Amino acid sequence: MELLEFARGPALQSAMVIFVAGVLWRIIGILALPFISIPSRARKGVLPEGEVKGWFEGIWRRMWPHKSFIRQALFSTINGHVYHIGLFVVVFLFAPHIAFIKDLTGLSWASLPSNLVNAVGVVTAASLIAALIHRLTNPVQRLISTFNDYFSWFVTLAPVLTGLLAVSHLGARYETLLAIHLLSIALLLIWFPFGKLMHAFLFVVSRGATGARMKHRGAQI
Amino acid sequence: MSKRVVVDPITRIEGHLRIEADTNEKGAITSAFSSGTMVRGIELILKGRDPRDAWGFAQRICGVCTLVHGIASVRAVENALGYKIPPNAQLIRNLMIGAQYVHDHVMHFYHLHALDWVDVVSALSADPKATSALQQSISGHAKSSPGYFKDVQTKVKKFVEAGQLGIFAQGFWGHKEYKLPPEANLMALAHYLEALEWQRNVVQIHTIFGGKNPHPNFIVGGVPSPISTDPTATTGGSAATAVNIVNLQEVRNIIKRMRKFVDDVYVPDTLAIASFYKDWFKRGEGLGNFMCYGDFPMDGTGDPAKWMIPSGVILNRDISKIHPLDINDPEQIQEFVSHSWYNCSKGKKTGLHPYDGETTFNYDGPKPPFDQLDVDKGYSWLKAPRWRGKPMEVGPLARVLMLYGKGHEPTVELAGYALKKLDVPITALFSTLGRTAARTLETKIIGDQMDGWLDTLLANIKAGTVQVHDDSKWDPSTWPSVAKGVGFTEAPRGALAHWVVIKDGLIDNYQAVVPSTWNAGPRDHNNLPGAYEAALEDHHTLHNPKQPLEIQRTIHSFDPCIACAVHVNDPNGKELVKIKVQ
Amino acid sequence: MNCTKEFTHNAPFVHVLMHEITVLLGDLALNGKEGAIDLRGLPLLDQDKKQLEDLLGRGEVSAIVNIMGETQIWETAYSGVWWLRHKDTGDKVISDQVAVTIIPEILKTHKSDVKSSLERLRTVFKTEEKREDGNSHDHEQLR
Amino acid sequence: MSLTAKKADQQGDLSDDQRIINAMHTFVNDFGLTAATYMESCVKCGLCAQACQFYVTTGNPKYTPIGKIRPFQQAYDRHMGPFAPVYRFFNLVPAVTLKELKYWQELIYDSCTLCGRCTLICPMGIDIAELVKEARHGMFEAGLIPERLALMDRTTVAWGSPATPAEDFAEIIEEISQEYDVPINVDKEKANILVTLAPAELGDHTKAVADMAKILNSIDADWTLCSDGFEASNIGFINGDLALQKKLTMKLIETAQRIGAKTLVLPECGHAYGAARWEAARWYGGPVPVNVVHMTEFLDDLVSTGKIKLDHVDETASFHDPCQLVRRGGVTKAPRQIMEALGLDLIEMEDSGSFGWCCGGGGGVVSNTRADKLRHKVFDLKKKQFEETGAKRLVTACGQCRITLTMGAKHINWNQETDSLLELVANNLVT
Amino acid sequence: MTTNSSGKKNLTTGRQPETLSDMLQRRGVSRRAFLKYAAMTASLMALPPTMANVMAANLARARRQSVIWLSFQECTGCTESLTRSMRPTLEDLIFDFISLDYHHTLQAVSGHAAEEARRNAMKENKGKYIVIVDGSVPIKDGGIYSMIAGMTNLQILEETVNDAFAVVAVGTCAAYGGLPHADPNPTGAVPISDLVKDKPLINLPGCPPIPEVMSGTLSYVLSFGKIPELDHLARPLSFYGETIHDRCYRRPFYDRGLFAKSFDDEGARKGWCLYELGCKGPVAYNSCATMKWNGGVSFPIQSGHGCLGCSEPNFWDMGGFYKPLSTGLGNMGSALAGAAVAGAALGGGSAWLARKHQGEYMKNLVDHEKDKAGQNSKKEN
Repeated sequence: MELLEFARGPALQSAMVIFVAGVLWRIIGILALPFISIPSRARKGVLPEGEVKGWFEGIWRRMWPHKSFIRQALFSTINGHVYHIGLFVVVFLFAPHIAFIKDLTGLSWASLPSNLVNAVGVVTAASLIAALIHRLTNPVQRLISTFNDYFSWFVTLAPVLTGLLAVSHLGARYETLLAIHLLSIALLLIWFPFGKLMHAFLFVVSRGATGARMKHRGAQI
Repeated sequence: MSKRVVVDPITRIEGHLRIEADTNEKGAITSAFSSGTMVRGIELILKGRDPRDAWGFAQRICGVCTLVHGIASVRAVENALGYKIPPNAQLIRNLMIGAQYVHDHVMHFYHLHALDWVDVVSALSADPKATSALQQSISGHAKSSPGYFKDVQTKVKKFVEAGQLGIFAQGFWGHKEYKLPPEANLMALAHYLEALEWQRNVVQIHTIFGGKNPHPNFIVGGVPSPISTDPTATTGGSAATAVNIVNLQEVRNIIKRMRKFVDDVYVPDTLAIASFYKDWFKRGEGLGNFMCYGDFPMDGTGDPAKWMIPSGVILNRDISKIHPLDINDPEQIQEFVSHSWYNCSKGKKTGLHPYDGETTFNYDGPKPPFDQLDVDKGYSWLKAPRWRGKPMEVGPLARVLMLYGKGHEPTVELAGYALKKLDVPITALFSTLGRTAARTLETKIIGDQMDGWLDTLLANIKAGTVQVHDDSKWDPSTWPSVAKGVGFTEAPRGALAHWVVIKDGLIDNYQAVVPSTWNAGPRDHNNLPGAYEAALEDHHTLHNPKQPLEIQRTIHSFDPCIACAVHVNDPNGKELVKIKVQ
Repeated sequence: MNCTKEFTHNAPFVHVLMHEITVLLGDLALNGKEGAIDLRGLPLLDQDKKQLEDLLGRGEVSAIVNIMGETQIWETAYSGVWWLRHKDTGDKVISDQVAVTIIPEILKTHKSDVKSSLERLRTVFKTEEKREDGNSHDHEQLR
Repeated sequence: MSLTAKKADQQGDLSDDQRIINAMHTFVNDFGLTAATYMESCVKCGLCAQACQFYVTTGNPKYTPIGKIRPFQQAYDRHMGPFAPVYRFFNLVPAVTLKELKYWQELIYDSCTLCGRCTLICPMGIDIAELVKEARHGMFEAGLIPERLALMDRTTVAWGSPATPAEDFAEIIEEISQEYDVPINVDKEKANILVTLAPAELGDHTKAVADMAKILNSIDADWTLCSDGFEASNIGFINGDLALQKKLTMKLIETAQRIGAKTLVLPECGHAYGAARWEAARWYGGPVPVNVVHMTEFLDDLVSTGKIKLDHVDETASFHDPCQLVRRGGVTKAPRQIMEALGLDLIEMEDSGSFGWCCGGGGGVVSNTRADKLRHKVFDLKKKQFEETGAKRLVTACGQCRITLTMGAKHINWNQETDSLLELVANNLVT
Repeated sequence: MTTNSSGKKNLTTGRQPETLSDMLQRRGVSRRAFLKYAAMTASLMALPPTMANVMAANLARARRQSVIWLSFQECTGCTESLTRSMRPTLEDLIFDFISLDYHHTLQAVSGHAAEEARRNAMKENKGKYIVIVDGSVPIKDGGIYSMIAGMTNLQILEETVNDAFAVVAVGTCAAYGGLPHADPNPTGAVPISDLVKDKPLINLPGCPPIPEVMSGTLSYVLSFGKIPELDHLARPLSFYGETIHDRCYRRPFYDRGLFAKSFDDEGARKGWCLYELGCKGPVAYNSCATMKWNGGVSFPIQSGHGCLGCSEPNFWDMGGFYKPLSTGLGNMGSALAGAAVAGAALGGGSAWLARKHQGEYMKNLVDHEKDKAGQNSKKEN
């Protein structure tokens, strides 16, 4: 139980503190850089709000590859969607997680049946493992991957796996598993601001900025 | 030549109590000192916690009273937050408190107090037939055959003959002060065992509403026992919660059984036993000052007119005049530490109201192991609470006197019947045995109310009102940044109140002034004794200082609950003073 | 018995239990080895238990033992398979067992009990002889 | 990764340190909010490789687009990112070395046409092409670009054009005018339309100049060429020479302003469009005061407003989409509308429009002769896609593309001409 | 039976105590009763049903076990709980199976005589008696926070445990320190396991423990003369082997994602899972869900309040009764606000630095361009 207390207490608290501070540090560190804009005349018909629209179109459009790329991007896209949606379901639609968020923020919403979430968790874990295998076997990904990529993968998979073990009581006593699960989340939170997981926030800007730029030119987003 | 008699541990009580008494050459007690010897610091532990959790901690002040501190705690928080709890919750709480009264008093009488009056060894020589006759003469209790008493006698006999006396070992059996005939002893012994069986059933009321006993669950804002609305509840389906039609019927049955035992066994036994000890109606009076906070509200604690037990103070035995009481008035209720193992920054002679209370450990007693306390210094972990500077007795006697004084009909009637049956005047109540008798009377008075509460609850449910908890103020963000409240109740042992100060959603200060602190507290700055001490100083002569049965009787008549009585508070959050052990 | 049809609707747990009982009964038939299943230790719902009880049915023998509350014993429709239901003094079921045996242990009279009842019988016999008024509730003592 | 690179070119006699300093200074200066976010949000999915012809045709993962900017990324992390002070202090991200910059020269110049196909596939929306272009700024300042490009750069600095000195301009135009028998306006004091040219149009594609004049004359437009502002191609834009880019751009704008032109027509050139249509505002400091249009847009306008009429060609054709014009410029419909007006039966290639493959010569690659081998490989892809359409004509709207495609065909003895849309229009003009 | 308490020769000395079998037979208790009792206890302790016969035979041969019950920093809830035991009952225990030789709340005598009873039992059952402890032991400041008969709890414990056969710590206070041990532990309360190292120790935590867990464990020790199989916290596995959550009848609702959101909503009335209301069932190892309380009437979760986790160490400090298990401990509002401010400041700072560098680089670049222009012009010359 002491491990669980450590996990629920100091570990999670310091992780949250690091997470919040780190995320803000990184986001503000980026957003406070000068905004370099080239004030060219927009393509005719693209109103000022068109660029804003482009921003959102960019965010939305890149959820799925363009037709020309589907064949090459199929695995990455489907697998990516599987674990992203899986993570979303597991993180945000599992009752204990909602309770955690409610405790932290006061916000709550309906949950999914635990059994369903568990099943999604298994699929998510499998999908993440597939992603790793792909990363290791695909020459391109292997070449461009760094510690950041592998470690981010690890800290993402770890809470899923430990969470699955915890709910199914496999391997150790529940409180130990829960503690390990919480510690793995703490690790995730600590790593989050410093690794590539920040794309969870930054995609809004990167997709949006390109969307706006392309919209401005009347080009394909 | 004065001789110090030390009784430690006082057994058959809750907690750790030590009595030291100075006796003269005739064995008469000249002065007595009551010392609580255990402290846990629960109020320190409560500081900085969620006030909604407080009941759980406070409740563990005592496992015998088990729910009273939980009740006082949730009421204190509700008072601070301006709660008005749903009527059903009030009724369920009443039922639980009522069950606690009946359970606690009966157990006290048979398991904690009876062996002061009942000689187990004498019971072995009783005639079962005569015992049966005795039983049949005092009530219509079913278990009254000679065969039944013969069985009990055999059981105890074999037990004794087997050579291991267990809880009866070293008893003062045969002491001159045991005056019951063998048959009465045997009857009481049989009831000792019956009461054990019976009480298991009574506590099931707590189990149904609170999930378990000891330490049933409570909740700020009502009770945590939603009333099942699922039709499958009656078949025990998985959707059933504990409070359903089947279990409410069981509550009804339990009330019936418990009242029957009180009527057929407890009340007749008390009167029968008391009739052999009438000299104990003349000693052990003590202070003559009595105090009640009041309880059993029908709609929250707001309207005193609706409390079944009134609040007030009786001074110098004058039950014709009941003084009004305001427990929030700093002039009225104060705690003193002159003879306690605490320090006070305003000087050890200053008394403080619980809201302003300030206490730090300051043990100046002898280093253990020791034989005797130094009663000129501190000698107890209890403090000495006073009402307008006067020591007070609280408990069943105070309540019965208050009800009697206010002309509460069932009380006047029942008390009249008992006094007449015993052929003693009303003043006989101011005594050791009077205290015990008052407890019996009160058990019946409260037990008789319970059917009515259940009826109302069932009527509410039938009318579609099933709410038992108000969660409108559950979220701490709805609370004011600072809130103060007091929650009080009449615990079986007497007036109990918890004070709470909530700051930014957390407990800033928590205080409990409990019945046994009033009764068992040490002397104050004016050297005025507490209720135990005063009672022991009233006409007690020890026949055998090594067998201080007389002390046991009077102390037990108060039904001590020492774990409750000892608490420590430190509202300023100061470092605890390092204690120097001599 | 046409249990097979019912099995298809039953909770898998009951099915497993029936299989277990079959194995135990086989052991008893072949090796004379006794066995028992404590149903309390299994996560059975009340319905499951009822279902098992119905499936096993009632046989020719049943008995009630009155000690520390009632104990109901019956042989199921399958000889050698007994159901033991212990209740406490409050008439609550506190244990359900399926015993696979020739005769449940609790029904047998123990030698030492025979001895002591013999002694008591002799005492009573003597008491009867001694008794003068013939008006007594001494039979109570014999409980 | 081992940095065994081909020999890299270098310019000037800067010290090694100074090269690095120059590169870093320039890199750092390019990072605003948007570029920084791009740097931060890559998830290393590797999909960009799938969109890049250099990877697709070679299978060599080093051509993965996002990997081409590693020194740029490193400069960002070490100097500009939110954790830069920490990275610097603990040296968690080492400083970029000259060796690395040299290694990356090939990746940034030889194997990237700035076509922006990777930008379109990136699930994070990272504009990789833009980042490569920005990375070239630092490489240029460090004097670390392919020598062929550097040569052109120097020429342009000296002449104002990579191929034609301004003083020869009027003479050359005169020759063209005579050769094709078309009156060509040069150096009119005032004109409504300022027409500009690409280098090839004063060399291999002189017919384009005549065709353009023919069309403009047919609608009686008030137009002119200017000998001090004719060069629309912008080698600075490609090489990363910001100073040159600015100079060339400002020259066009100043010329247009001087003659009071309302419209500046760009030739059939892709990067000219990128430089003058989109990036000019950066140097001018706001929306440029003339309407900058690509020749294709200009023609489309004439066709759609009925100002010119065209004969029908009635042949099958496929269109090669110039990246800077279509994918990066948004001019997708215009060439197709013109082809329709020409009565061409357009058969699209498998990847067309914004998703079309680059000719392989954009971004200066066609001029960078040392990249020829790679470029030819890439050309196969285009050839295959075109052949699959079964179309007779291969049409495009960019002189550079046309050169690349023609050279590619020649290299493998493939008998396929590449037509200019402008020439097709001019040839079929109903007068 | 002697009436003289000072006389050392009471009935316990000089005779061999008879076996339970002899004693019960003389009382007319049949062997069937033994068997039934054994069957129930075996069932309670999840022993194989066939063990009932062995247990019955062992019990018959046993003698009444001497038990010394020490009460320290406690609330008497554990004793109260023991009196609620339904099978075996307290009466069964104290009359038939054990000899409760010292127990403050139940024993007849007070004072010196009480202490004498304890010392006698220790002498007569040297090495054989069981010590049951409820309550924690305060060790701060010389132990003056809890004293009995002028001795500290520690002194009494040491004296009593020395010749014991085994020690049973009942209740969470004795097992883990419990309420007195809760933060900030003002009296330095420690669990028995911190003080008793060289004796077999059984922890029976719970606040209080389930009565049948106490009586059942005693029966086991009595039947088999050894302590039952324990988990890593010295709890009998048969009672503490599984979490309440695993055996909770509300578990199916958890699995289906049906949760009560407040204590009196529709879900609460339908008996849905209380996880979100702070139930600690998933980390509480105890038998509440299967054995239930007070004769199987109900248990906390059935009645509608979440489990407090009272059989677990430090359950008082597990973050609040109403905080779901998945939440963090403690209020992090201010810490997170601080973190946000710090993060924003760091982010702003790094961006400011970056901009500053950019400015400097720009200046350098301009200078450099000038140099370059110089060089170029030189070259041209």
